[in-house]
Amino acid sequence: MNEENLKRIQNIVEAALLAAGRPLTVDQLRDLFEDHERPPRQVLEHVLMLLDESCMGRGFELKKVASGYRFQIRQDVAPWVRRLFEEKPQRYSRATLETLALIAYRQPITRGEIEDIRGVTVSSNIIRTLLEREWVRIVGHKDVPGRPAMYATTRQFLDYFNLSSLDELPPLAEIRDLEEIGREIEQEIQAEIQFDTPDGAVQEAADAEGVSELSPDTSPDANLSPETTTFH
Amino acid sequence: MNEENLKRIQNIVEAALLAAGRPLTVDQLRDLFEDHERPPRQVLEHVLMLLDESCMGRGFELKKVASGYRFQIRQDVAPWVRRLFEEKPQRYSRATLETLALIAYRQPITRGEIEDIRGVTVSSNIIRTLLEREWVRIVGHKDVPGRPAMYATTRQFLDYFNLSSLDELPPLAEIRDLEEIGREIEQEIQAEIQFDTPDGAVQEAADAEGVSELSPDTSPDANLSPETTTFH
Amino acid sequence: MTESDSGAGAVQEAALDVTDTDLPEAGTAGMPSATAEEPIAKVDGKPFAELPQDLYIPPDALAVFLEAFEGPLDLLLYLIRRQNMNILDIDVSEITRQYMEYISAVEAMRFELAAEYLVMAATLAEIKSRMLLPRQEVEEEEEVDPRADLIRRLQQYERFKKAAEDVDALPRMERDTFSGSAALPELPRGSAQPPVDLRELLLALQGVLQRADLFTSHQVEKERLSTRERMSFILSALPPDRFMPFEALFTREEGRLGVVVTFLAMLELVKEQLIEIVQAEALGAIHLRARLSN
Repeated sequence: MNEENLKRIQNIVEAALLAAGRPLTVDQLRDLFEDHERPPRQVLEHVLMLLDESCMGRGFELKKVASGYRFQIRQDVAPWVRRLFEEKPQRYSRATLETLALIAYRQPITRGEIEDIRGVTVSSNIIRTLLEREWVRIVGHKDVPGRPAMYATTRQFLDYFNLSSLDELPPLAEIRDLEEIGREIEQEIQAEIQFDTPDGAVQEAADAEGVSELSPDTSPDANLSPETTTFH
Repeated sequence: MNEENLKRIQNIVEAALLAAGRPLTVDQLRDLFEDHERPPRQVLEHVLMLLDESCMGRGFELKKVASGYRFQIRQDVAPWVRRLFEEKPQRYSRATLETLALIAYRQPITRGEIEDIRGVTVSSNIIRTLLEREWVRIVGHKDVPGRPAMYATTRQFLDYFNLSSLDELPPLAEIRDLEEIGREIEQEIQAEIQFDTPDGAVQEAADAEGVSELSPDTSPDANLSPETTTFH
Repeated sequence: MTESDSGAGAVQEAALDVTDTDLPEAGTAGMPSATAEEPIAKVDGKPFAELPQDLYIPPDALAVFLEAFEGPLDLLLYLIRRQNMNILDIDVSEITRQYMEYISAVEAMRFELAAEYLVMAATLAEIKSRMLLPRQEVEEEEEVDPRADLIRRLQQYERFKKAAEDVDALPRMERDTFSGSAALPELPRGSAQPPVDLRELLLALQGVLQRADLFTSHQVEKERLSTRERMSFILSALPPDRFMPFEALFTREEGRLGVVVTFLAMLELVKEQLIEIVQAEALGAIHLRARLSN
């Protein structure tokens, strides 16, 4: 094993540990190489030692934990790094929520099946976010080409939403009704308001004025919720 | 700022970038420090340069993208690292890429304008995919009948494609019109005639003209080559 | 097929492939008579068989062919490139002839043709006829090359076609590079996670339902979620590549309702071909196995 080769293996291992975001075992690291180029265990262990040395005096270190090796922020800089996470968490995107809802209602489900229903692709990030949050897990791989993972919700998911079982979620049919009921209520309220005004024409004029007043103010892409558009 | 202090700041910045897992701006990095210890911008920029150097020959690099700085895996080790992930990198259809390119180079642009250039209708799925990936967003509505949405690219788009600004997009091919071609041919013929004359002065003039003729050839969109380095 | 980067090239290859072997059959028996007649009329009296080979598209390839092009401009560019023509100096009548051949072939095969292709056909025909007009007639106006607008559009489209390839070639996250991260030493996490309200989740679901008509299936409406939950549980409980005794999945504590739910879940899993149930001999023990890995 020459110097150059060793350096290459070291770079690949380093990159993999940084990209994985989870601990990797020596075997998992060896699996990154094709058969003909796969370094022996001792070489890989030697490379890990070199990597450990290369982190001397830097902000991170190589750590061996139960499930393998990982890079970890050094304790002495942690107080500063911690401030990164003090800010308010961002909200999940609509795509993430839709994906989560579909996993809850249609589990066990593959990513492809989610994409079929949603009509758009589901990015790996979304799945990763949900897996990291431990709201979904992989329960197996479907016996079709590509052997895609099948996702299901977890105990933690139920706990977070205060459910003792999935049955406590409203059935799909009710969700549709929810929407219909919402529309009906809105129509009723609208009817009532128009009923209240003595002169229908005046009310219409006022409505029209209200709309034209609103439009320059409101951002063009702001999807106005029914509450804001209808009455104010 | 002494050596030791600088090293400490460097380690904090390095650790923060690795912990964040997303790009951080110089300001966000400065915010990690308490008021009394906060390094000035120049110091922080210097530290980033040192960090960049410290990654020389390793498996990862410091990269400046639109939303700030991030550590990322070097391209030459990506083929091995990719094996960590079950899913293959997503491929995008030509229709999607052409739509994305038009939005990137011609923003703000409406769907109708995209269709005019591509000569075909743009499916809603394509737009939805791009919106959902947060590569494009609606920046307003054009003041023409129908008030069509105008699309533009986002910071996430630049981040994803390793760009720090739109200037770094590969230059667009030039467009030449028939008249221009006609003029060029004429000038070439003229130059040839002048070449035939024995008088050197005339030849020089023709050369000078030749140089200025060349400049319109280089595309005006080509501000920066795509290979621009991280720091300049 | 639209996923293909070099769709046009691929089709050309495919077309050549089939042409080499199947041409005689496809040309005579394989194609409806309408196709055989139409091109003849277009090619200044030349018989159909003398069409340039790479122009001939076997019937099977036509559907693929249509998908491979991003519209009439893309098709035109392909034709122009194949003739080694310069966009700025197109031979309109030649390109029009080839374009029409493609269009009529597609039409003869009764494949649905996007309207844009027909509009382009009309445009080409118009340009061709204007180019045939004597020059004097347009002298009044500024003398404009009738091809000018088409050339402008072709150039415009070509530059963005190229730009799309350039964008695709840019080093991209999750393909050419990955962002690097390291773990934190025991830091209290959790508070950094976005809060989600159940209502939000349901509203999101409603959004999907509006788009995908899940309600068309009655079975979905009646289905109890506990069954799906139990399906996930069974899948994760089954050891990989090994059989598990049927009874092991039932627990006494759950009572009758639990047994029913588990049983329904098993049936659903069998129906969706996710597990198989095996009984080696009559009245023997029943075993379950996942039809999946890991």
